[in-house]
Amino acid sequence: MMVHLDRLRAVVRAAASLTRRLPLVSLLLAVLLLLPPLRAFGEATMVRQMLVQMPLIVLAGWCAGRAWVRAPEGSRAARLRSFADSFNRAGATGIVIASFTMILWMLPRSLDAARLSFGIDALKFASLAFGLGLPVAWSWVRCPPIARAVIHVEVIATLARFGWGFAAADERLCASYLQGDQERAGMLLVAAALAWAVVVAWRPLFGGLGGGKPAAKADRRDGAIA
Amino acid sequence: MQQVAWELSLVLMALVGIVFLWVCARSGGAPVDAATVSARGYRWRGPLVWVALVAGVVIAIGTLRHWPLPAYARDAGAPDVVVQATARQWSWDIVPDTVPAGKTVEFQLHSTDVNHGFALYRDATHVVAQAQVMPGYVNRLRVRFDQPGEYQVLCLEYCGIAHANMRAVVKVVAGS
Amino acid sequence: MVGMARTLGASLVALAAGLAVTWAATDGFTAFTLETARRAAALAHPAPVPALPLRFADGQLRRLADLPEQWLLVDFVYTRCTSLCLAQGSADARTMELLASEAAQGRVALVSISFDPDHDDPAALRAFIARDGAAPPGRLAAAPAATQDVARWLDAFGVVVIDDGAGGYAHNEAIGIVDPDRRLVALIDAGDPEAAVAALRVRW
Amino acid sequence: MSAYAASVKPAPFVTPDTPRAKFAFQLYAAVGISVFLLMMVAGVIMRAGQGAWLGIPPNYFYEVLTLHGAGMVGTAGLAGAAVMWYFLRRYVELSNGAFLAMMGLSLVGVVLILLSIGLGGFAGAWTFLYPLPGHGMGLWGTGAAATFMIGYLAIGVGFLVFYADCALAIIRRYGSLARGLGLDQLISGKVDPAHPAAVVASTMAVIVNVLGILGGAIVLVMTLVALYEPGIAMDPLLMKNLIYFFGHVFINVTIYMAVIGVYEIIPRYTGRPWKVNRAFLGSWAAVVLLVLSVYPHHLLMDYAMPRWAAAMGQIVSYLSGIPVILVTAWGALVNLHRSGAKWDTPLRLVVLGVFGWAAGVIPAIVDATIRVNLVMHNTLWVPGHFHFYLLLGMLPMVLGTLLYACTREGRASAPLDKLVFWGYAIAGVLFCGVFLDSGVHGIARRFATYDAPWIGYAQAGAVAGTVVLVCVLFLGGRILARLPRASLAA
Repeated sequence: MMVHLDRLRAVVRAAASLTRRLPLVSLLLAVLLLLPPLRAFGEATMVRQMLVQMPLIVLAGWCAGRAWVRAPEGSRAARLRSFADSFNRAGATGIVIASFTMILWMLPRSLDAARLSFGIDALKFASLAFGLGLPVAWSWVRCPPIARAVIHVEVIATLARFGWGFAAADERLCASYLQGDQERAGMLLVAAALAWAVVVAWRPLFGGLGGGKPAAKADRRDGAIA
Repeated sequence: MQQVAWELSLVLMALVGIVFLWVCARSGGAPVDAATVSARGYRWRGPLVWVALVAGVVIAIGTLRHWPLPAYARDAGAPDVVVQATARQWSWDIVPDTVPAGKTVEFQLHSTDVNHGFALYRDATHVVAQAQVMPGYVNRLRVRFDQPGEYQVLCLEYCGIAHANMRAVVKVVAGS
Repeated sequence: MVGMARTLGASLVALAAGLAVTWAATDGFTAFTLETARRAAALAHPAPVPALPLRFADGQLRRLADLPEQWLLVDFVYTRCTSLCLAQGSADARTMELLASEAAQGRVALVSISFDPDHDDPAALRAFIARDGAAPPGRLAAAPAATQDVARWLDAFGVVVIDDGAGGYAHNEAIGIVDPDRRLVALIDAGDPEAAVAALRVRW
Repeated sequence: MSAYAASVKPAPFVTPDTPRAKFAFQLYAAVGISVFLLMMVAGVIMRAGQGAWLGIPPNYFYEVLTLHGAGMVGTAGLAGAAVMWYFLRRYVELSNGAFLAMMGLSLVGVVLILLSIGLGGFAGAWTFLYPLPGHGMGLWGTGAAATFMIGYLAIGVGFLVFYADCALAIIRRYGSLARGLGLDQLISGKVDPAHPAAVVASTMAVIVNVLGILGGAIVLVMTLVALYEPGIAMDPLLMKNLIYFFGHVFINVTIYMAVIGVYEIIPRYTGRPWKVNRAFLGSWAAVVLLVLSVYPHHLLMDYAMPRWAAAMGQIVSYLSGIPVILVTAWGALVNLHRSGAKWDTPLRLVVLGVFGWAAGVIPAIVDATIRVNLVMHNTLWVPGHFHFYLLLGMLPMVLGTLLYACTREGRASAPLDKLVFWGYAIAGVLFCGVFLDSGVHGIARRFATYDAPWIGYAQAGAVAGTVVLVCVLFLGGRILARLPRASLAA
C-alpha cells in the first residue's frame, strides 16, 4: 500500500515539475510550430491557422506569462514584474494590448500576410505569444470582476462577428485560402463564440443551484463571473 | 379587420381602465385586513389565467389554422396574374400595373437596395394588405381585389429621406 | 496613485500604438484584405512590371516592353483550368469585342500570362486564346520563359496561386492595366469587362 | 410610511448611503429628466410638422426622428437602470463606480450620436435597419453611419458594466443568478416570501439584456463591416432578426427595470408587503424566455421568415400579456384594494404606470395577430401601442420613483399637482389614442409629410403632445427642484 502511495506521489511530483516547466515546453512548442514543415502544416488551411495554430501560440505565451506572474519573490523576473505591475493597474494596459493583438491577427489581410511571408509570420508568433497570451496571463488576475465580464462579452461578440463575416462573405477574403475553408472557419468561430458563452455563463447562472452555501461560494477570490 | 382590432382593443383597454379606477376609488377609507383582501383578490386570478390561456389558444388556432397570409406561393395553385414590383430608393417599378378584379394577383416583391414596405391602399385611409420588401429575397403577396379602382402603393418601411414620396398606383379593372 | 497615473499613461500609449499599428496594417482602416490592398497599392504607386522574357503563343520570346501596343491588359491563367477560367475566358472575349477597333489599330492588347509554364507551351496557349477559331488581333497569351520566374510575375501583380484541392489552382483574379511605360497602374475586377474598358479609356 | 414600517421589517440596507451614491442618483435623475423633455420636444415638433403647422424639410424631420428614437430608447434604458439601482442596492452591494461608468460611457455615446446626426446628417432611424445605414444617398456618408454605430457600442459597453456589477452583486448575495430569480424556490416549491421582488426583476433584466446587448454588439459591428467592406454582404433577413432582437429586448427591459419601482413603492403606501409567491416567480422565470423569443412579431410581414417563427411571434406575444396584466397589474390592484393608502403624486404616477403598461399591452397583442398585422404593421398603430406603455407606463413609473425618492418628508401634494397629474394622464391617453386611431385609418408610420386626410390626426396629436409636454415639464421641474433633498433610503 505504502509503495503505491509513494509511486503516486512521485507521479504527482513529476507532473508538478512538468507544470513548472510548462512555459519552457510551450515556448519550445511555439518555436517548433514556426519551423517550415510544421508551419506549412499549421497554415495549410484557414481553419488550422485560426483555430489550431494561433490558439497554440497564445497558449504558449499564456504559460510564459503564468510563470512570470508566479515567479518566486526576490527573483529578477519578480522584480521586473512588480515594476511592470505599476503600469498595469487592474490589468488595463495588458488588456488593451491583448485586444489589439487579437483583432489584428483575425483580419483576413493579416492571415494572408502571415501565410505568405516568413518575416510577418515570425512577427505573428512573437506578438501572439507576447502580445496576447502573456499579457492575458499577466493582467487577467488583476482585472476586476466587472471588467472580466465585459471582456468575456466582447470576446464572444468578436468571435461571432469575425465568424459571421467569414461565413457570409461571398468572395474569398484571403488569397491564400479557399472559399469553403473560409466558410468552415467562420462557422467554427461562431461555434467557438457559443461554446465560450455557455462556459462562462454557466456558473453565474446556475452556480449555486446545486446546493452548498451560496455566500461562501461567492466569496471566492475569482468571483463567479471569472 | 381594422375596426375589429380597434373596437376589441378599446373595450379591453377601457376594462383595464375601469378596474383601475374602481380599485383606486376604493383604496382610501378605513383599511381592510390585507390577508382578507388578498385571499379574495387572488381567488379570481387562477381561473382568469386559465381563461386567458384558453382564449389565447382558441384565438391562435382560429387565426392561424388557415395560414393568415395569402402570401406563400407554395400554398395554393398558380395565381391568375403575376405582378413584378421592384422597389428602389425612392420609386416603384410595377409591371403590369393594371390587374383584373376578382382574380388572385401575386405581387412578387423585389428590392434593389434597402428594406422597403409594399402596402396597397384602397383610399388614403384604408390598408388592404402589405408585405416587407427586402434585398436578396422575393416576398410574394397575394391579393384578390373585390372592387375595381385605383389602389395607391405606399412604402411602409422607412427607407431614407423620400420615404413618404415613394408611391405608385395599381389599377384594378372590372373582370371581362 | 503612482500606479494609477502610470497605468493611465501606459494604457493610452498602448491604445495609441494599437491604433497606429492597425492603421498601418490596414492602410488607414481602408484595406482589410490583401486583394483590396494590392488594388489600392497599384493605384497609389504604379510599379514597373518585370522585364523578364515571356514565351508567347507564337513561340517567340519577348518582354512586355517589347510589345508594340501602347496599353496592355494583363490577367493570369492556366490553360488546364476548367472552372472559373471559363467565365474568365468569356469575359476576356467580351473585353476584346469592346476594344476591337483600338486593338485593330494596335493601341491595346490583352495578354494572358500563364503561371503554369511547364504545361502551357505555345501550342496550349494558342489553343487557349483561339478557342473559337482564330485569336482576334491584340489577343495574346504567354508564359514565363523560365519556371523560376513565375514567382516574380505573380509577386509583381500581387497574385496568389493556391491548390484548389481538386487537381487545379485557385487564384485571386483581376485584370491589370499596364501603361505605355510598362507600369502596373490599376487592377480591375476580372468579371467586369465594361469596368475594365472604362478604366482603360479614362487613361487614354 | 409608518403603516408599512410597523407591519414589515424594512429591507436591509446593504449598500452604504454615501454622498457619492447620492450624487450618482441625482445625476441620473437630472440627465434623465432633461433628455426625456428634450426628446419630447422633438416628438411634438414631428407631430406639428406632420400636421402642417411647421414646415420641416424631410431631411431634418428624419434626423429628428432618429434623434427622438435613439434618445428616448437610451434615456429609457438609463432611467430604468436608475430605478433598478435605487432599489436593488438595498438588497445587494452595488458599486457606485459601475453605475457612474454607465453614465460616462453613455454620454460618450450620446456625443457621438449627436455628431453623427447633427454634423453627419445621419437619419437611418434608431433601428439602423441594414442596409439603410450604407445607403444614405448623399444625405449622410459612411463616416456618419459609422459614428452612430460606435456611439451605440459605447452605450452598450456602459450598460454591460452596470449589468455585470448587478450580476456579480446578486451572485455574491444569493449564489447564482438562478437563485436571484428564485428558480430554486420555484423548483423545490419552498417559496421564501421575503425574497425581494426587486431582486427577481433585476435578475431577469440582467440576464435578458446582456443577451440583447450581445446581439446588438454583433449586429452593430457587422453593419460597420458592411459599410467598409462591400465584399462581405450580410444576409438582410438575418441582420433584421438580430436588430429587432436587440431593439425589442433593450426597450422591453427598460419597463421591466422600471416596474421595480412599483413593487417597492406601492407597499410603502398600503402597508402591505409585496410578497413573492409561486405565480410571481414562475411568471418572472417565464418572462426571461418570453422577452427573448417574442421579437419575431416585428417580422410578421417578412414572408421569407419561416412560418413557425411567425406563429411563435403571435403566440409568445399573447403569453407575454399574462405576467403583465395578471401578475403585476393584478398584484398592484390587490395590494391597493381597500388598503387605506394616502394618495399623493408619486403613488398616482406609479399606479398610472401600471395602468399604462397593462393597457398598452393590449393593442400590442392585437397587433401581434398576423391577420391584424397584415393591415396595421408600420402604421401609426405601432407607435400608438409602444407610446402607450412607454409614455404612460414606463415614464410614470420612473417619474413616480424619482419623485418618491425626493419627497420622503412632506408628501402632501397641492391641488395643482393633482391637476397636472390628470392632465398628463388624460392628454397622454389621448395622444396615444390618436396614434392608434391613425393606425386604424392606415396612416403610415415615419412619414415626414402627410396627405390631406391624415393632417387632422397629426394636429390632434400635436395638441395632446404639447399638453403632455407641459405636464411632464411641471413634474420634471418639481423633481429637479427637490433633487437636493433626494434620499437613497426613502
